Amino acid sequence: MKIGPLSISPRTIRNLRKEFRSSGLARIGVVLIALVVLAAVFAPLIAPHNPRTQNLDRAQLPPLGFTDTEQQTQTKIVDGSVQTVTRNVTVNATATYPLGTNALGQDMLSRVIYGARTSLLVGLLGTVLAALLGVTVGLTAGYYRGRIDDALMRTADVSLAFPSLVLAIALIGLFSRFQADVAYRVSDPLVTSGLAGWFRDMVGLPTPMPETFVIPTVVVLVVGFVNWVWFARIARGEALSIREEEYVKAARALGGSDVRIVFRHVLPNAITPILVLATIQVAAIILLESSLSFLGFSGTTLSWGFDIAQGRGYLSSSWWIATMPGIAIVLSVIGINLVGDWLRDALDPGIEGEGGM
Amino acid sequence: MSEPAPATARAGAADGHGAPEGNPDDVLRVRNLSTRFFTEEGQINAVESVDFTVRDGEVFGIVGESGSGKSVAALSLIDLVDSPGRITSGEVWYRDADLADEFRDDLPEAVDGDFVDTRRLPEGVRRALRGPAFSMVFQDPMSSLNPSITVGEQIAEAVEVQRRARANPRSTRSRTQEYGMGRLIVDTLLPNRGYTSESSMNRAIELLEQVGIPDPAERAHEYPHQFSGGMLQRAMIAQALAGEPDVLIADEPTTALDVTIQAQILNLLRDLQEEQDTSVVMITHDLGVIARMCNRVGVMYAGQVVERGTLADVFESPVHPYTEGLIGSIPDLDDPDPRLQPIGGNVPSLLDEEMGGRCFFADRCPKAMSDCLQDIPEYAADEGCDDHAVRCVLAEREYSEADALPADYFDRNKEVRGDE
Amino acid sequence: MGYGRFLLKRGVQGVGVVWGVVTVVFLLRFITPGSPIDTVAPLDASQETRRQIARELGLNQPLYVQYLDYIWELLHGNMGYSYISSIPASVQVFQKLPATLELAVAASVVAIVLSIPLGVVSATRRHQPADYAATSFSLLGISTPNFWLGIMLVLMFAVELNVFPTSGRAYGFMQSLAAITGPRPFFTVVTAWVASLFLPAITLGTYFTALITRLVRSGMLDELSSGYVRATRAKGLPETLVRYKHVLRNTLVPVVTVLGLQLGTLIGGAVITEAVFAWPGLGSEIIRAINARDWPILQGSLIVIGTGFVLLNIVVDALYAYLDPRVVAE
Amino acid sequence: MAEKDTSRRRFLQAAGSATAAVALAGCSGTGGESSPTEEPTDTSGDSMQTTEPQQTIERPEPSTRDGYLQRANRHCHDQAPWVFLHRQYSVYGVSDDINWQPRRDERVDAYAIEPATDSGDSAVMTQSQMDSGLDPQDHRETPTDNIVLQAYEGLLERDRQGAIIEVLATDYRRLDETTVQFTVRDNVSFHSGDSLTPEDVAYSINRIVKESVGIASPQSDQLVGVAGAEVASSDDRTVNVNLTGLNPIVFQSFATYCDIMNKSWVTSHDNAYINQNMEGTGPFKLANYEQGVAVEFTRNDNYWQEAAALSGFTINAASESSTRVNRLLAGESDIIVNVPPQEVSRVNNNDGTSVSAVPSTRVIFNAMRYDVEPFVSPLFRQAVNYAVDLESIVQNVLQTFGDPTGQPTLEGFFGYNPDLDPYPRDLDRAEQLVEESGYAGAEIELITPIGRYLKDVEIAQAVAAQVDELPNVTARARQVEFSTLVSQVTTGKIEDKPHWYLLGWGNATFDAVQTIQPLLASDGALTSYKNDELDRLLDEAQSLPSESN
Repeated sequence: MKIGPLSISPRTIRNLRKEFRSSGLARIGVVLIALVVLAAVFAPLIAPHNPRTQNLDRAQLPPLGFTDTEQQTQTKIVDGSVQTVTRNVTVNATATYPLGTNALGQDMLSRVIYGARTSLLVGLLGTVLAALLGVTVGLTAGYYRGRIDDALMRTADVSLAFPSLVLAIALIGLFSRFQADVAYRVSDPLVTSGLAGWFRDMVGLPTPMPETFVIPTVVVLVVGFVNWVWFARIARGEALSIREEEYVKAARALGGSDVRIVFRHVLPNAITPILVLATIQVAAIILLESSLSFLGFSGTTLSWGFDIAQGRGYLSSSWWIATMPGIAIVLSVIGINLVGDWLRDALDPGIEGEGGM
Repeated sequence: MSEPAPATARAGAADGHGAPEGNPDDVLRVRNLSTRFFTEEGQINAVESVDFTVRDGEVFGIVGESGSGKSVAALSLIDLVDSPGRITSGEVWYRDADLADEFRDDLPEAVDGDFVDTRRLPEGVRRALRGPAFSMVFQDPMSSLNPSITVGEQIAEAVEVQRRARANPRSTRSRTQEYGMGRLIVDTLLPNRGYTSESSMNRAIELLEQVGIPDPAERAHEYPHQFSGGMLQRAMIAQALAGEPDVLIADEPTTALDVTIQAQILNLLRDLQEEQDTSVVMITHDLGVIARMCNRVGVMYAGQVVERGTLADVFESPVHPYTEGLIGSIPDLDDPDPRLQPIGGNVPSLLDEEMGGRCFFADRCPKAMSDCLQDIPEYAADEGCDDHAVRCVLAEREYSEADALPADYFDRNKEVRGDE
Repeated sequence: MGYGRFLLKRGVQGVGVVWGVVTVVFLLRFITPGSPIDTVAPLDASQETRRQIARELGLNQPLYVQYLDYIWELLHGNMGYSYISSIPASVQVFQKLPATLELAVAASVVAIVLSIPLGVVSATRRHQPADYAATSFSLLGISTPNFWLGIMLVLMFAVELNVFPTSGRAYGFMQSLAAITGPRPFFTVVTAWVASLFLPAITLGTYFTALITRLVRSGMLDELSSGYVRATRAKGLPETLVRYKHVLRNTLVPVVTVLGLQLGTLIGGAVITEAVFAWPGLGSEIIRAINARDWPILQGSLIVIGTGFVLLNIVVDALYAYLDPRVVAE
Repeated sequence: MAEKDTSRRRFLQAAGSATAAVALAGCSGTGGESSPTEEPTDTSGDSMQTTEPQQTIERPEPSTRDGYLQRANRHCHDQAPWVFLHRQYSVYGVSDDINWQPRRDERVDAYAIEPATDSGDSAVMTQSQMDSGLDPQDHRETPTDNIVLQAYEGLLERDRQGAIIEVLATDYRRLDETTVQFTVRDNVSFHSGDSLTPEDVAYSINRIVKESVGIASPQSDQLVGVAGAEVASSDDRTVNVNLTGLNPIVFQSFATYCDIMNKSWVTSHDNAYINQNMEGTGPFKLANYEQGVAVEFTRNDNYWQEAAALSGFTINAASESSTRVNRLLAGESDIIVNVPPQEVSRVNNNDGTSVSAVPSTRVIFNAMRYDVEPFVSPLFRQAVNYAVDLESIVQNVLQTFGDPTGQPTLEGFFGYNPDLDPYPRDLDRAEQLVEESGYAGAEIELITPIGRYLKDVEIAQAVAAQVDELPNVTARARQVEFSTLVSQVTTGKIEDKPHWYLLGWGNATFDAVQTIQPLLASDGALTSYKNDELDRLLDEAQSLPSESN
């Protein structure tokens, strides 16, 4: 198989297949990831409602299979003291809102589906950014060794000394003060092209979907920036060993330029552990993003972490608001971790536990 | 007591009562031992109905190509087969009068005279035999010593465990002295070694000296990575001898070493064996080692001992075509016939489903006949001497061209069976 | 190279990293938008007042002078004064440190106490129910965001069952110690302390329990298949010794390394756990300082965390070298 | 006359800008003014009037300050520089173990708490944040107020009804236009045992108003117009306070601000110490201080009045409302602040806890900048008001913990116009007004802070969703950190402000001017609006005597 300049040997493919066949867990992982990816990509087609549309009359509906006894409280102030009349109203779940609604009457299922977009986008873009940065630094350090290596790796040490979550909230918190735009709004091609509308009309979900989607750019930049170290470490280790290989020596002896050697010989051979690390990093960054949105350092409201933070205030009355997005996070991260385990077992790149939340 | 049974047709007779007949000097009688691995690909018959005996103070060699099951057979002796492998049947009779007395009443079927069948003993007891009864030297000394513990400490452990065992011979617990995770944490945090004692360390140093390591007192405090391969193998031997075993199993002890070192190690083993009168089971693929070291020898092929007997029996009058082939593949300096006769074909698959009821060597055998397409029992090779046994119909009859299988018999059958 | 020299070398490297941390923290203020004057000065402050404040904060000096001043003051233990409370940053930060340390240590204890047995059981009973249970738990553990776990634990154990406090920190370790002699009943104090620590420690510890369980399991499986295990058994060593003294000990070597790398995750996890449980530690302090632009506190906290990270890593390296003597040789 | 007007104007302007941050941040300082001055007159049948374009109706020029301020409010209602939302409530959760009534000014005075059961005579309060240091003169927000007021006292204070009462002063009077005199109470001692002297009082006032004394206090503008203080006579225990000009509300200011500190204690310690210790005259003294965690007080048994009923009082904080509620329900806390509506029934249904609420002095609104499209059009601004279903927001989001408003000034304030009703929801009318304004198809974005005001995000999202229902307007809400929003609205330049933003404004003076002047006058510190007519009405109002002050 040929992916750009990177080739994957048939043996690798065979290992992957063999591990996949023998491991039911890998299959579960692939299914989970597929679900998340489908939800993220086709959100405007499959979300039953517009995730931003509010309906205060339908707020805090329980998910299917549950009934909620809501205490409707009428409050009046008499002489500064509150008099309340409470009556119990049974609220039934409806199939219109399978996962219930939040305090604003927004559909939780649609929000969970759209939240997959944010998580996946930040996870993927952040990982790509971290990988670009880290692999460049790591290959440079490992290939040139000596002072360049020392300098870059000490920088990595300093960077490691700041926990990624702490560094991320510091950077987002400090930079977003004056530049309120921590997010970049792009139009959703599925909606603007009319595809979503056509599809929804066809299946009988005529709700118009949001035409734009928010990419929390600052969050992407920051999570990419705080996670480069892991890639740098792996890439450096690989470069250090690969540069000693005969074919690299030969290429150098033939006068190949460093850039060319790195791209033609070192990078392709270092790609396996980098890919495995990248898989794990996507999970780590999804967790990091949800933590950031939970703490209020995020650029979008369509995020699992944000919904958990919102639902936290309603735990006692409407447990599902904080629970559903949490389950979504757990399932998608489990999916990625299972696939990561599968790749690691099949490719055996010898990394364990690199990269944190 | 058992009736005098002919060596012939012994393979199928698993009556399980009493030790097999043999020489009174025997220290170990292995009978019908089978070890299988239960893997995802299927059942692998690594050791298949193996019989042999080891006598006091002799070196018994097991020779075979890699993959013939000889290492697994060795591990089976000392009960160290790891999951997914399991010893599925067979008896390992070991001569120990004290042990026999102890179990004579409780486990009568496990005792026969001075012999006990270790397979029938409780697991704790069986494990306790490791060290004082059996011990083992492994192929690669580098990976067979724990890299993070000093060499002396590791040998001292082996000494210590026997010291404790002697203090309370039949309690396995006494050897651990509640050495659990709590003790590990203490040992890890504090720089004292909780298990070994000073005297066992001194003994370890003695042992190191005995195996010819210079400055043993200092080297005892070094780590395996600070030793050379040869030195490390000497240390391994010292460790194996720490329990003063009756039977020392040496599994390819020189394979991983430089040629120059190999001879030294073999000499060392030879000297120690003579000095201590230990029995040695020498496992190797190297016929030269066999010829140099062994009194008696067993040839393994596809999990079976296909021929066994004294060195002279096997080397000078081999019966089994495989043995002949093996010996034929050694260049003989005395007889400068340049034409060696390598054995054609490959070591067979040991997958159960792919092993038919036939002589496993038949597909490579130049003398394969239609008789070979059935289970082959062990036959006595020479009349009146049940020491030389062979699993080949040629022990009973002559090769006949008429019965010979066609050359492409097995290839055709493969195609029919649709195997890869 | 001896053990001592090895540690010395690591120590020197550590000092270099701390210097880097200080420099980054110092520069952070200059690369982020806004001036500290905005935080300190009243909204309607005159230009004169602002200049006055700039002088007091030393902001009118050239950058390198400010930098050298900052390092000089740091070396004397002075991190400046909080813009909000006027309390010395060093005092305020170190007051918050014990709570965070307590949380981190408790979580580590939870993690180590639970994970190593789990990992050992999982590895030694491979493909048995205990292994499946431990593997599933660890997969779930590394995949669950700890803030969500914390919320769910509060919902279950504090709100519904009311067996643990919902949030906050009662007494703390030092006060619990002091209660031995102090006026408050010792048992009550310690119970309250442990109860308040329980849910946060579980919340923070779960990820690490799961992570270490996985590491121990896979490490132990690797080790169990290595040659020395067979040799160790062959020489008659009982299984307990084989399993713990030899295998587990060697398994811990890579575990310790990974944990060293994961210390940052532990501290990051502490920050968010503190936010969930209103735990008055360094994490809450950092979030407050960021929102309030309280630079001395933010800088002080980051330096303390960075230095702590470096120190702990030296400890980890020392432990690593102790567990695996080959390291020193390299 | 004109000159005098200008100076009054300038004075108010300064006061307005100075209180800006405080009022925004949810920290109104003043105590409750005397109970609402007037009942709203009957407005039945007048509601149609408010929906008519007002410019066409001729109204006679008012003659009183009240009349001008009411006219100013009418102007605001008609021109709709805001989306008028609601008046916020202060909602507390209170344990049955104590007896306590909430006050309008968001202050919780432990001296007013009595144990109600025999389950001990100490109490715990959980607020949303801890203090920013214990120096009573070096802060300006409610959480710190609530902590320092337990130990420190001022010369004057207000009772629960808002009337001025003497505390550390036994007498106060005006000597001339620029001088007032306080007589300092005798036999009062600080927690250390030092006696309170007039020297302490003069020093405390100077420490606030003079940068050269002690610290540059952020409270200097709370005593704006005060130039300094000096001891008039040690024997008579009198202190003279010098004013920069006529200051009609000087005693009101002293009734709210200026805690008295011990001069010798202050001068002999550094700032860090003063911020971690307390030396006041109040009913409680500091027992233990853990910065950012908790403050513990014990009863001051040498208090100059009857000692407090509580023997101890602890204040801690949890920024999450659910955490505060959990603490109350678990019995870990006796008073919690800011109970969100969705938790009210949980608190009320729990045995031993109940909710206690008072309307606060805070108004919540969405400012629309008059200088940017489409908000430049009054018609468009009115349309937005008509599009919002205030009733539904109060019912569903706030669960009745709010009163709808239709003017900047709250009911009960001086200058409130009782004839103005909130805008009703009228989508057709709104759509038509948008068309008339010429801004059909406009896209607008409402900026809201997160978690600063009760349900702020939810309210903003509801407003945006309701406006979005107009077929010819697209609206959405975006949230930012409160500090981000504050930094934008407090630059003093209208260009820095977002076009449309949600804000809350606390006005503890109970006077319309302190809301309209800073937020809507063309030279207001936080203004988003500019209109000559409104400026004129305010000028006229400020040139006339006020019946209430």
